[in-house]
Amino acid sequence: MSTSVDERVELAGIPLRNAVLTASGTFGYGTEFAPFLDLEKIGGFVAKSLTLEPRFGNPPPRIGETPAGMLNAISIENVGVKVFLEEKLPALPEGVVVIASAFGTEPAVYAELAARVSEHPRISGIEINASCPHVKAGGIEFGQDPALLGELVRTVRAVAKKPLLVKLSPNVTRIADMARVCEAEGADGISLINAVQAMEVDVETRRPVLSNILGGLSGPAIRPIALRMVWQAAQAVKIPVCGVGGIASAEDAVKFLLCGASAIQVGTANYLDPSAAERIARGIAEYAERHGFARVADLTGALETG
Amino acid sequence: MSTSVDERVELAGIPLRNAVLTASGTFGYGTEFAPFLDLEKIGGFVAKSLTLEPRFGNPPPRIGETPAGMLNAISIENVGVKVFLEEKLPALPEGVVVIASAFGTEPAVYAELAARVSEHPRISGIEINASCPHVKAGGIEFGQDPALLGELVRTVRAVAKKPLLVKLSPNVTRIADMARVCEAEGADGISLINAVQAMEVDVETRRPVLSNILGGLSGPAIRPIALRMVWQAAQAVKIPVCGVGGIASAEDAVKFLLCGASAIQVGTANYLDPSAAERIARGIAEYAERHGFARVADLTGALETG
Amino acid sequence: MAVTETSVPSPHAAIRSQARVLENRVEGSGRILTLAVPNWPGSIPGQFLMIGAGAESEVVRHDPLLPRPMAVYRELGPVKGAASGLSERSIELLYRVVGRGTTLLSEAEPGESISMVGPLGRGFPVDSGANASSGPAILVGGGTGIASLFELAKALGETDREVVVILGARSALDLTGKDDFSALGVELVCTTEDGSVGLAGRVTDPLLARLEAAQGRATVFAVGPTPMMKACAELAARHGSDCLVSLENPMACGFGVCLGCAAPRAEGGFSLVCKEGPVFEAREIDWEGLP
Amino acid sequence: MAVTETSVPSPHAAIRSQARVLENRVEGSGRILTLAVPNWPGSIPGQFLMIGAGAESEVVRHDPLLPRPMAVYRELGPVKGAASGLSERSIELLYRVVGRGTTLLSEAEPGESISMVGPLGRGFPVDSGANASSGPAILVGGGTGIASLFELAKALGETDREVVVILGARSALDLTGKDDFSALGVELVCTTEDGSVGLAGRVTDPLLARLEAAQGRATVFAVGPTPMMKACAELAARHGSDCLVSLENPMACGFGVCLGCAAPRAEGGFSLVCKEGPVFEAREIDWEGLP
Ligand SMILES: Cc1cc2nc3c(=O)[nH]c(=O)nc-3n(C[C@H](O)[C@H](O)[C@H](O)COP(=O)(O)OP(=O)(O)OC[C@H]3O[C@@H](n4cnc5c(N)ncnc54)[C@H](O)[C@@H]3O)c2cc1C
Ligand SMILES: Cc1cc2nc3c(=O)[nH]c(=O)nc-3n(C[C@H](O)[C@H](O)[C@H](O)COP(=O)(O)OP(=O)(O)OC[C@H]3O[C@@H](n4cnc5c(N)ncnc54)[C@H](O)[C@@H]3O)c2cc1C
Ligand SMILES: Cc1cc2nc3c(=O)[nH]c(=O)nc-3n(C[C@H](O)[C@H](O)[C@H](O)COP(=O)(O)O)c2cc1C
Ligand SMILES: Cc1cc2nc3c(=O)[nH]c(=O)nc-3n(C[C@H](O)[C@H](O)[C@H](O)COP(=O)(O)O)c2cc1C
Ligand code: FES
Ligand code: FES
Repeated sequence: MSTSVDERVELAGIPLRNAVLTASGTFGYGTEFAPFLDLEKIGGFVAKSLTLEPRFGNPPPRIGETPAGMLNAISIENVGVKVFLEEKLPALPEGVVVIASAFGTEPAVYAELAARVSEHPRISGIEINASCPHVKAGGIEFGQDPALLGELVRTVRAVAKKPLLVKLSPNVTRIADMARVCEAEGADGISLINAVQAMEVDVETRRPVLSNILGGLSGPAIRPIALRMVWQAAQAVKIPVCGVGGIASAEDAVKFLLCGASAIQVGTANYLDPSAAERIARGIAEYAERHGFARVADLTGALETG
Repeated sequence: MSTSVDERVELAGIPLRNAVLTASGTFGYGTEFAPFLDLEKIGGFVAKSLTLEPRFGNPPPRIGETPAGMLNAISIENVGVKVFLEEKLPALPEGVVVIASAFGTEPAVYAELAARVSEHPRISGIEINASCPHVKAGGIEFGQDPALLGELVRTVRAVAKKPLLVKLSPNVTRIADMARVCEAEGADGISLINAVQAMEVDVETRRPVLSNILGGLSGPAIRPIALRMVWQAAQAVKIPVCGVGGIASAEDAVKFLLCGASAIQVGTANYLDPSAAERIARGIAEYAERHGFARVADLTGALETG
Repeated sequence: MAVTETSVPSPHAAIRSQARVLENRVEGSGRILTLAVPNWPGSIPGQFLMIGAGAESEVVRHDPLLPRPMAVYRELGPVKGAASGLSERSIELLYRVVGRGTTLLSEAEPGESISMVGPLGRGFPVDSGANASSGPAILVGGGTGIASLFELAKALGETDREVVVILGARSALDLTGKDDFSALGVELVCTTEDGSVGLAGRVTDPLLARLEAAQGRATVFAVGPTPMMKACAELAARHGSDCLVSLENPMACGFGVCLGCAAPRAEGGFSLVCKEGPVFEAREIDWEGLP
Repeated sequence: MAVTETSVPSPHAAIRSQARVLENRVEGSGRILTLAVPNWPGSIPGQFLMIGAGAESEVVRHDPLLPRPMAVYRELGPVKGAASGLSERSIELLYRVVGRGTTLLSEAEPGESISMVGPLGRGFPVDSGANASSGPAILVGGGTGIASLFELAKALGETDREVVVILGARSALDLTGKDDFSALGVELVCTTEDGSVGLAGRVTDPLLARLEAAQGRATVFAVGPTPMMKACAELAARHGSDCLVSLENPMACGFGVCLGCAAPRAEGGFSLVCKEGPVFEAREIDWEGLP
């Protein structure tokens, strides 16, 4: 079913075909999904987080299953920025919107990554993955400390020549504070949430399920937490918000838009149904039509709380 | 099936028949469960959080359902400390271990509650529900700020004549810091986690599901988050830890014991199966026997991470 | 308290049980689920169950998580040839598929088992209202609210009291259960908004006529969508008759411990629908405060 | 890369599909699930599917959440009388109930549909190993590993190459699929630890004899529990023969995007079992580093 709804939205200055992006680390480098959906029928995708050099992740086991969720500790295994720019990007169809995700242990490293990907014409935007432990600051994640996060955003902002999104960690006391810091330091938008720190144990072996002991919880289980944080962040800042966390259906996606998100990202659901993102994009338009919205963009913040 | 396992455990100086308590707000005042389980076959229960005066909660809707979880915003509706001591406690069979839960907007209020329940012979311990917004401190929860939490624990500790447990909020950046504060200020133990702040939306009405907009997420969905926090807290302090969050089976409970909990609390699962707590207690003993543990207490911290 | 102790037969203690599905048939736009419940103690008209969202599997699945409240539609008595030893009794639920849980319930097949807790709540007082025993009992059911009225109609039908049952729906297809009521022998009036059966219009039309005739001596038992119950309550009040309603609030536990089902009271504060209700005197309720 | 491009027939692009359950039968201690898959492109021996944890309901349930990896056991060809229009092909999965997902799979009934993605991974090179074409092919299967070997045995059986299949299990009951292999006409040797059928002992006993006879010209294809594959690999190496294995790691996506299925490589780093495998040359793997 096709609708007369205007599906286009803008996120942090990036014009998108529709409101559905896919989340970093869950969509590979895009081409892997070609057999399952039309990459030009989704808004775009955030590529796997990049480091300066190619990087291998944690030893197995890296994943586990929990009620309505999954646990992972991959640790940013990636091909490195060079291979990404020279091999992965060119392999994508022209019309695909690509947002690069940067990950590093120092603000300077993030900045170098941002500078390098900024140069590439195929990159529409940069998303900072702030869930990396800051080595100098004794391992606390950038995204967990307003001062560290501020320094990171400021440093990257200075060199990034493309729209800059900051991906927030949910493992904080007040998400609104983190959103405000990003806005103050010039981020063009924020994406939230990253996976929730969690743990699972195998009672038969009496060992943690993950070799890393701790991992990130994702999937439908965390959706109500993500929705709450998106709501709180959207109330706190004027820059656009991209909603991420447990989205598996068009209705799920609409909830984030209503709570103030300008666009959303589909993550774990890509594993359950590799065509999920396209299905969700279609469903959002159908919802908008059914509820008399001429533009999907009008759904943003349309929650009634009176 | 009965086992030869010694099921007795001690929590914060409170001797328990077995490691299974039920969580505040999910077990009423105890007698409601008499038709479904033998109150003397579980370790005991934490009663609904008390305020000095009887109190009504939020207008409906107060609850909602999410993937593998439920959302609630009851807001501590309770009969008040007087009715609790004079009517609810006497209605319980002699052998039942009762832990009172205190809730207030000022440390002084918590202290008065603690002092009053301390007097009663039927009260085995006191659990501070630290998830109350501190009015003077502009609404941030006691459990979300180490300084506020420290002041609260110190104030209550001074007057509480019964073992003191502090129930921690999961909505914090570093749960270990909160655990350390409790230990430093003389708490006999900590219980965690309380519900995770979350939100759900009805896409047909475009309104939040809860009249309060925000609520607490509980049930299996949050279990991996609770398990992680119990693990981190148990690593950080020497005082006993009581594990709470999404426990619905004996295996779930064992995971918390292995991660360092001395006892556990069953919450939302009481709604899904009002005899859950008794079933879980039996299952823990069977697990211990199957795995060659003579005492359930030996399961505490028995996780292998090497 | 919703209804004075004396007027309600003291309820049986609730049990937790694994019910066996005997039948799960479509009737009109609704469904009727027949269960065999081990050790079922029986119920009072108006009581309900908390039933699992779908049949049990060997695998415990937590999505959807909560059980669903459902009225006991009919008590069918002992099951012949029940599994040796335990005494099974059969009951029926009348339901409509409106969401995930009821969809899963509709997929439950004969032989499968479903977990349930009940009977729960306070039922209808069979002789309620000041001059109840004398005045007529007017039962008004809308949609699946019909389910809460069958056993009440049956019980009242066995008294020497004047009883009329008014069932309303959008269309004939939505009058699931109608034939069971006809079989009771009590006077039955049906209304449909499209006139496909009975009177064209709403339940309030025949109700008005009956109330006028009763001259303030009637007792109205109204169960259905909130707007319908509210309208019936106002009509009854205007004609000096009592009105009892049964509220539908979301529930997690069903027996008074989660405090999730609170309904606002006219004089302020809240009542627990699962424990103090679901039956209330209409005037006890703050209708504006209901979701 | 696990296996040199040239040696593997280029795989068909994976599809996402709703498979229809034709049969789900018990065989010994295992089960065989027969599916009709719309537009199934066919698979290469050793490829697998990601299949939903149980049949679909109208209600999407997220517990359990992840699909399960399952080898394509047999390709049965076009389904007669398939639903109009679409071309359905039938495949079989051979599985054992070990947890929540496989328990739900075992509850799937004929007529129900299950979501699946496949064919996935790189299959077995039918002419692998330096002197493969000349030397004997020794297929060794343990437990459900048997499932990955049937189509390989069939394909090799059609070449003029010497083929022997060695299937091992605890007991006769655990040799699910044995009769299908017998029907292939290739040489079949069975071993059971309790001696209830075939040789009493382990697969390594007959394997040793064959390796000695082959004088370094054999290719071993071993699929089963990790310790078994490791033992076969060591034995093959000691006798100068190649050994291919198929690894079982937990998977979330099955097509190379979650990076959850990484297996440690002998020369350091990791390979993705779902994409670069599941078939690997034994010597590529860091066996100590496997979970
Ligand atoms: C005391 C009582 C008796 C009832 N008796 C009947 C009956 O006999 N027949 C019948 O068809 N229905 C009855 N209902 C309504 C029935 O409980 C809902 O239709 C059912 O819960 C919907 O579940 P769902 O998963 O299909 O809908 P969803 O919308 O998917 O449910 C989502 C959540 O909302 C809750 N919910 C949704 N609608 C209602 C509602 N109307 N009332 C209470 N909770 C709701 C569900 O329980 C669940 O927790 C009764 C309700 C109550 C409180
Ligand atoms: C490429 C490949 C092919 C396979 N082929 C077959 C086959 O043909 N027949 C068969 O019976 N089994 C096969 N397996 C193993 C099968 O995937 C597991 O038995 C199954 O996932 C267990 O799921 P469960 O929910 O019953 O177990 P649970 O223990 O409840 O599963 C929990 C989680 O662990 C994962 N898991 C558990 N055991 C395994 C395992 N051995 N391998 C991978 N993931 C696992 C599950 O997928 C799930 O995510 C194969 C595995 C792989 C990787
Ligand atoms: C296996 C896996 C790998 C991930 N890798 C990354 C990553 O590299 N960078 C990042 O910013 N987020 C990463 N994420 C987090 C997701 O992008 C997303 O924020 C999170 O999973 C919540 O969304 P979901 O519930 O829809 O999956 C990863 C998630 C998963 C499950
Ligand atoms: C309906 C409801 C009411 C609750 N009320 C209280 C309360 O009064 N005091 C308290 O400390 N915790 C309260 N809780 C939190 C639980 O005690 C428990 O910490 C939380 O639900 C997580 O455990 P669970 O997932 O097993 O339910 C409540 C939880 C629910 C679902
Ligand atoms: S449903 Fe739990 S108190 Fe009424
Ligand atoms: S299973 Fe996802 S990368 Fe292999």
